[in-house]
Amino acid sequence: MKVLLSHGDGGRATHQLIKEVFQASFNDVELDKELDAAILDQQGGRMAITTDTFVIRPLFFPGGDIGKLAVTGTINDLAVSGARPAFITVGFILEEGLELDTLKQIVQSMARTAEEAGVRIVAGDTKVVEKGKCDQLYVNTTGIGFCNEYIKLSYQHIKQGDRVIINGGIAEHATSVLAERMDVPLSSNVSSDCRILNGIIDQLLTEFHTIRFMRDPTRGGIATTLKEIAEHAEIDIWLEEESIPILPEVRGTLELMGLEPYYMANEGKVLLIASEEESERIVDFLKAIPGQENASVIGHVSNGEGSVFLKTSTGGTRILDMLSGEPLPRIC
Amino acid sequence: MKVLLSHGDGGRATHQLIKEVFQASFNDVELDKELDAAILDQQGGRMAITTDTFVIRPLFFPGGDIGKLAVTGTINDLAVSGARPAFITVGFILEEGLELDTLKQIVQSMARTAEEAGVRIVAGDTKVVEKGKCDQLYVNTTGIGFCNEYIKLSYQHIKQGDRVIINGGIAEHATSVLAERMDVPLSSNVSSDCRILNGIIDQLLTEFHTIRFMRDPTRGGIATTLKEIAEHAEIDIWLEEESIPILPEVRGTLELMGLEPYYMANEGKVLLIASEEESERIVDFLKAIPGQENASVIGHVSNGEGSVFLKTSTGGTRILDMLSGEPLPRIC
Amino acid sequence: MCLSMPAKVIEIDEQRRTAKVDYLGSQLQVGIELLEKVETGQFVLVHAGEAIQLINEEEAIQSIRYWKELTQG
Amino acid sequence: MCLSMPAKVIEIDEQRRTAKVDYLGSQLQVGIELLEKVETGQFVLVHAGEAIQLINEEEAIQSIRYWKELTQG
Amino acid sequence: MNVLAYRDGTLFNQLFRKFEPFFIEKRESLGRKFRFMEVCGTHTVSFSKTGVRDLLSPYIDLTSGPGCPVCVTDQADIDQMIAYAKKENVIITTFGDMMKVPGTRTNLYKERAEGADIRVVYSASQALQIAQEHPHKQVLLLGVGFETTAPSIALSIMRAKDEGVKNFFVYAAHKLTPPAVKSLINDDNHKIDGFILPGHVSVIIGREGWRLLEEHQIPAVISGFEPIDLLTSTYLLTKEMEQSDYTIKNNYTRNVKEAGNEKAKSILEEVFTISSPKWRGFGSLPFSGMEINSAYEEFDASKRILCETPKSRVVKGCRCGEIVKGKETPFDCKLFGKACNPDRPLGPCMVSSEGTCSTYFNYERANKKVSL
Amino acid sequence: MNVLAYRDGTLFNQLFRKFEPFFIEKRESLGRKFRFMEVCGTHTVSFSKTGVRDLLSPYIDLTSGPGCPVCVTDQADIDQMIAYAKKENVIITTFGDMMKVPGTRTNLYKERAEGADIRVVYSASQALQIAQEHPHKQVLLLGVGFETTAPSIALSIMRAKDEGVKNFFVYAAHKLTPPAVKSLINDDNHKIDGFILPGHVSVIIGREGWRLLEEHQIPAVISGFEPIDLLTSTYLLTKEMEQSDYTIKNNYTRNVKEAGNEKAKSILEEVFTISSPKWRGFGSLPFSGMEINSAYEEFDASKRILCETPKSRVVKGCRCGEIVKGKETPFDCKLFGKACNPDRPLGPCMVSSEGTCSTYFNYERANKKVSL
Ligand code: SF4
Ligand code: SF4
Ligand SMILES: [Mg+2]
Ligand SMILES: [Mg+2]
Ligand SMILES: [Mg+2]
Ligand SMILES: [Mg+2]
Ligand SMILES: [Mg+2]
Ligand SMILES: [Mg+2]
Ligand SMILES: [Mg+2]
Ligand SMILES: [Mg+2]
Ligand SMILES: [Mg+2]
Ligand SMILES: [Mg+2]
Repeated sequence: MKVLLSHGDGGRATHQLIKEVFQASFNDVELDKELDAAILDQQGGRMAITTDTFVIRPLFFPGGDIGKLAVTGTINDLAVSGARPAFITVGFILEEGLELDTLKQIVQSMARTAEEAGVRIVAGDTKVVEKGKCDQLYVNTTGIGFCNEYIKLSYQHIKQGDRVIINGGIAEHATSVLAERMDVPLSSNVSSDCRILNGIIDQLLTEFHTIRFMRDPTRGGIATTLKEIAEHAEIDIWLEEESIPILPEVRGTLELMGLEPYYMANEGKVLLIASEEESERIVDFLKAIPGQENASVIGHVSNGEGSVFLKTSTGGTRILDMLSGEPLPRIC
Repeated sequence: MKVLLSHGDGGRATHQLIKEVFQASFNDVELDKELDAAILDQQGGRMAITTDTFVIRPLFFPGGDIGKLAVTGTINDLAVSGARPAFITVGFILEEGLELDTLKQIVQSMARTAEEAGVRIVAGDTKVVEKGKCDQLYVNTTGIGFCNEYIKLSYQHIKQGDRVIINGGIAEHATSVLAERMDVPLSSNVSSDCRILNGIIDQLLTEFHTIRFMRDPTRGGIATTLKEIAEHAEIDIWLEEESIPILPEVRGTLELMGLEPYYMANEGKVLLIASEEESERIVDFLKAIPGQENASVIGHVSNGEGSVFLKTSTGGTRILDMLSGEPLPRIC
Repeated sequence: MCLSMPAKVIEIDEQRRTAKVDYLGSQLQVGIELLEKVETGQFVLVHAGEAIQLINEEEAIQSIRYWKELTQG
Repeated sequence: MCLSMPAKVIEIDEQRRTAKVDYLGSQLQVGIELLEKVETGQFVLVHAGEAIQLINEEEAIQSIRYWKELTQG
Repeated sequence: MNVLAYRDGTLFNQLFRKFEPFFIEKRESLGRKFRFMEVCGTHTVSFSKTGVRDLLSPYIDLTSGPGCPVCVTDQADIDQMIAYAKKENVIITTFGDMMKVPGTRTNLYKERAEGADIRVVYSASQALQIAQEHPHKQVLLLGVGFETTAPSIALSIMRAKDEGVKNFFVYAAHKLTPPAVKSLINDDNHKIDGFILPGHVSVIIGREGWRLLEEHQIPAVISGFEPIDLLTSTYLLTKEMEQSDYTIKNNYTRNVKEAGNEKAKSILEEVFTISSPKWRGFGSLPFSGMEINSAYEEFDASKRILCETPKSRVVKGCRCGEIVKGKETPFDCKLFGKACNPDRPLGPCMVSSEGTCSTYFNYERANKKVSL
Repeated sequence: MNVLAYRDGTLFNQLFRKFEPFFIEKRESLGRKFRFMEVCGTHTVSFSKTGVRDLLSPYIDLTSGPGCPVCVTDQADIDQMIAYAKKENVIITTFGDMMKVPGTRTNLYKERAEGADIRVVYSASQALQIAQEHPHKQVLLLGVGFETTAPSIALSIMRAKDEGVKNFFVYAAHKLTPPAVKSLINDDNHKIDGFILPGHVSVIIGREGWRLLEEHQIPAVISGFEPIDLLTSTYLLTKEMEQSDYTIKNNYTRNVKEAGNEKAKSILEEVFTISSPKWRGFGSLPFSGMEINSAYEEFDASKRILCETPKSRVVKGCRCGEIVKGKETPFDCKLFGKACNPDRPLGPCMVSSEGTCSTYFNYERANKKVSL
């Protein structure tokens, strides 16, 4: 069965869709009430709010799907902000003609991811647009979390000598979707790194006390994220090319298309800035967690004016900047 | 200047767009920080969360635009839930080629509406999709509000004899966008009723104490919303056709297209269910507010099983149901 | 089977054989090719974007008057 | 001006004159019409979706050996 | 002219109080309620939506007739139209009414979701305009409707010829109303005391268009659609039952002339030729339809756009065929409101907003106290 | 074969330690740094990206040459391609490199946002496939590139003819590299001590393709693109400066044969004919380009798709014309990094990822300590 415009008009068909697909999967008492807003009992604390819309193609990719990604992305944004994710809202835009089974799979994937993260999906919305006015399905997730009072992460805490840590190989998400997105007869066994990080980050923040700042290097890759950090914190960042973890097949795929791994999206990575003293222990701690074995110190902070430098394996130095324009396959 | 794909890739162009358009208009310290999540100091209380995505055409209509509508819709969802709206997040999907000026106008309209409502826009996201994969611009707004402890609105409080009240004429929003949406050479001077209701509702909840429940009859119109209420509350609702406020030109436009006003969207209306005793005073109170002069008691509640009946002006009775399928112009 | 509305002609485009008509305050562009002739101010019956008849206003008034009188008789 | 990668041929489709090649673990479908002949297991240089040369493996090994020896000399 | 005069609630109620004793008296003298048929689907909706049907129900059984164009369209025609929609390079233009009519396997609404280019139009001229805007596409207008709608479609065909448009086509499935009414009269099983004749069809064909009915000596009134039209037409029809001169009464003189709209009729003659198509429920009815004639053949989709002829089958259990003849009501259909409802209509009578099943579903459940 | 052998950091460092005294000695004996030109844009990027340029900078000034195909394309050609993109019913297929190249008024990226149907392809055969999938459209491939890229495009044209494809067209703006290098040598203002010749062009034309350079007795080495290739080629070139037999050295023997790829050369000959196009910076260079020949004329966009010729003008202040000739560096351009940056490129050298300005912007600002 396919999605029809009437599934989005707010009438009987919309109700049926909500009941059969969303309520059935998300299984939250607030959704069952079908009210204008979810009402959540006494909440308190410093509150974190984040929102992201997901317009990715393909909807399903090795290691995940848009549903998993949408929940993961928002949970990770809260987690790297030092917050414990609590609630998520979900806003779908569906293209007329989408297979309902596709939608169900995605919704179930969201539900699983949210459950795994211990987060409730408390409100949702669905709109259907005419065929050709959407690329199958877009989804917005907005997340709300609460912060422990004693944890304060900030650009301002970053100091000369601090270390830059990443919890594993870069560019895996972008690489896993590359072939289909660029319509190239390419295949590799690269799986997306799409993964919720709130559990790990919660442990890190409990265990270590000199984590200055965190970011998840999604769109734009580690280059863009570190450049943003360097600019905001008004420091320089120096990376060692050889210590940046990257799978050979990720490197291979990207070289074939003329693309640079530093600018490619990650969906289960966190960049941590921490004190030199704690940095090695943080890496060891991470390495002991399954799936985080490639964690590594990849660089350090120096006083500066917002530049990111990369020391190459031949001993040269080059600059990294923010992504400029969507990465396109190149011949030269 | 037009929106390009690079405005949505998370790189330099995205940053520029965020700075020049969003930060400039929304003007919130949390947005300026460009963090993964907004961090809001100590919040407390029962929390209300709602999300809605807006995919309307045309973007600009008499009485509003998609930006005003998106903020209004979410504020009203919180308000009818008995919550004071506090924070809003904004998630844009832009079509490659959209005029940047169009975007700016819409963003400014959102900012104005939020300011008028006393609500902060604290987080945002922008994606750009290829030309033809969106209809100019879609926007999700997610709202967070807090409820007074003593106000509890619920289906369960609705009782036999309660009155149904509306704060003005119906179907005005749908009618204002009809001609363009249906591509019909039709014109009328109907303005959308698009209007934030949190102020009015706040006054009502302070002033009156027998308001059982509220809903804003958006998509699907008053018929769908009242049918939802009747079903959830397991009561019947009886409406008097002659007391339902409707502008003649709204009626005329809809008759020309063969459409029924009861199923058409409103964007500045609230359906209140209140005790018989307070109902007339509520209406008088509303009528004294500029723009709410057409408020009226339009029906009452009886024990029942979830039906909505309409007593016609000729004395007959008919049923109202949920909207079934998008309203289309008809010849028969 | 044939939803039609009585609307007042407010503007005529002889060139394109269309007219702007008003029904309860909303205006619609309709074809007038099915009418022998029509003038602004007259009422026409509109169906599917075409004026299908010039309304006999005299008859409209007379009829309603007839029924009104009947109630008094 | 001409981004090219050395990749190993792992499968040949003689019909369509294409081959599947492997570069560092990722596979790409490329044309082989510009080559006189090629066998699986050989290395080819890939540019813009075409294999533009059969790589001389012997030379590849020799060259690097030459430079290695030089460092010891 | 005050459009709303014929909706005036006060006058309506005064008239009803005036007529009610007469209705009671006639019912008592006849020993049963009268049974009138409203031929026209718009009448069916109006009687229900205004509540007049409910109000008259103690005295009069109002039966719905074959006056919903979508409902009487033969299943084969529906399937054929859907088949055209599946063709590449074809844009289907249609009045909104057709979108959800169930074909044997699918409907236009679902085909659009599958990618068919289907546009809902409000007028035939809009369809012609779409053709002019897309010269590389074949633009096909689904020509469904009775005498009221056919002239505007004929006009669009003439205009297409005038302007040399080569990519505009009409699938002409237009029907004529009087032959269907005649066929009902000839059916002895029918117990219809009188007909409420369709006002807007009459606008085109005139009072004289119904002359063939006069010989059968059955009371009939041409009616408008406002509450007062409906009430007074019912009253006149009841009076006719008592004493009739067996002429068709015109209770819609403001719009219906003796000869109808002569210009419209001549345009129909210019473009169409009379045919004997199949109707749902009725089968083939002689001289009951309009085909595009040879002078305009180049605009005839069935002649100019090649398309396979799909296999057609009516949904098992659907009573639409009997309902359009007024022999059964939706409440006689086992599927009504259960397997068949406006969200998942099984027959055309449930999908068209003026289909009898749809109307009864939307408006009459309250009165029958049927919980569905 | 181990692809990564030529990237081995340890070997690289051992070699560098080995060569460094020699570089120092030669610089001292010459009394200045040597000035080499890397002809190829991919070399330009590789020297920067790997940091080898930075490492060699105390001894060697590496100048970038005319080896970015997008950069040397004449402004008139760029504008013409964009003009094609604006035509209705045309699908432009292009390698990603062309998307943001600034025309006089707009670029392909912006035209796509305006609604032009422009598809980035990875290979010429993908473009041909798009043509086959859209028989009603004219599919135009932007044929930009040197000897390396041209054969695959020639192949696609031959295949289109074979398979009777009627809607595939190529805008052929291919260039030959040796004539540009020759023109630089003939220029007396040039102080180039040696050339690092493009490895992948040489794959096609062979070592013999550079014979015309030998008579000028300027040291030249054909090089690969990995760090060890770059380092050893520079070393060999330095050695050549000392004592040369004036033959072109081949330091890329794993890929480059004496005669190149003879099959590719014959395919080029089959489809193209030598022409003398205009280059950015150079003006017209004799026998420096390839046009579709008369046997394949039906696939020549410039002959078969009518299109106005737009007015062209180079951005005021842009030094690309001098930069592609190696006469200036990006740091000589007043717009570099200010009005002109990768987000808003004013000249082609800033937009192509292997354009000299883009490369210097992305990789070299760190070393020049330029804050932009
Ligand atoms: S209820 Fe449905 S199935 Fe039954 S007659 Fe009506 S349309 Fe047919
Ligand atoms: S920096 Fe820009 S303007 Fe200057 S030469 Fe390079 S491309 Fe041209
Ligand atoms: Mg609401
Ligand atoms: Mg976010
Ligand atoms: Mg995110
Ligand atoms: Mg909603
Ligand atoms: Mg729409
Ligand atoms: Mg983030
Ligand atoms: Mg909501
Ligand atoms: Mg809402
Ligand atoms: Mg975001
Ligand atoms: Mg995309």
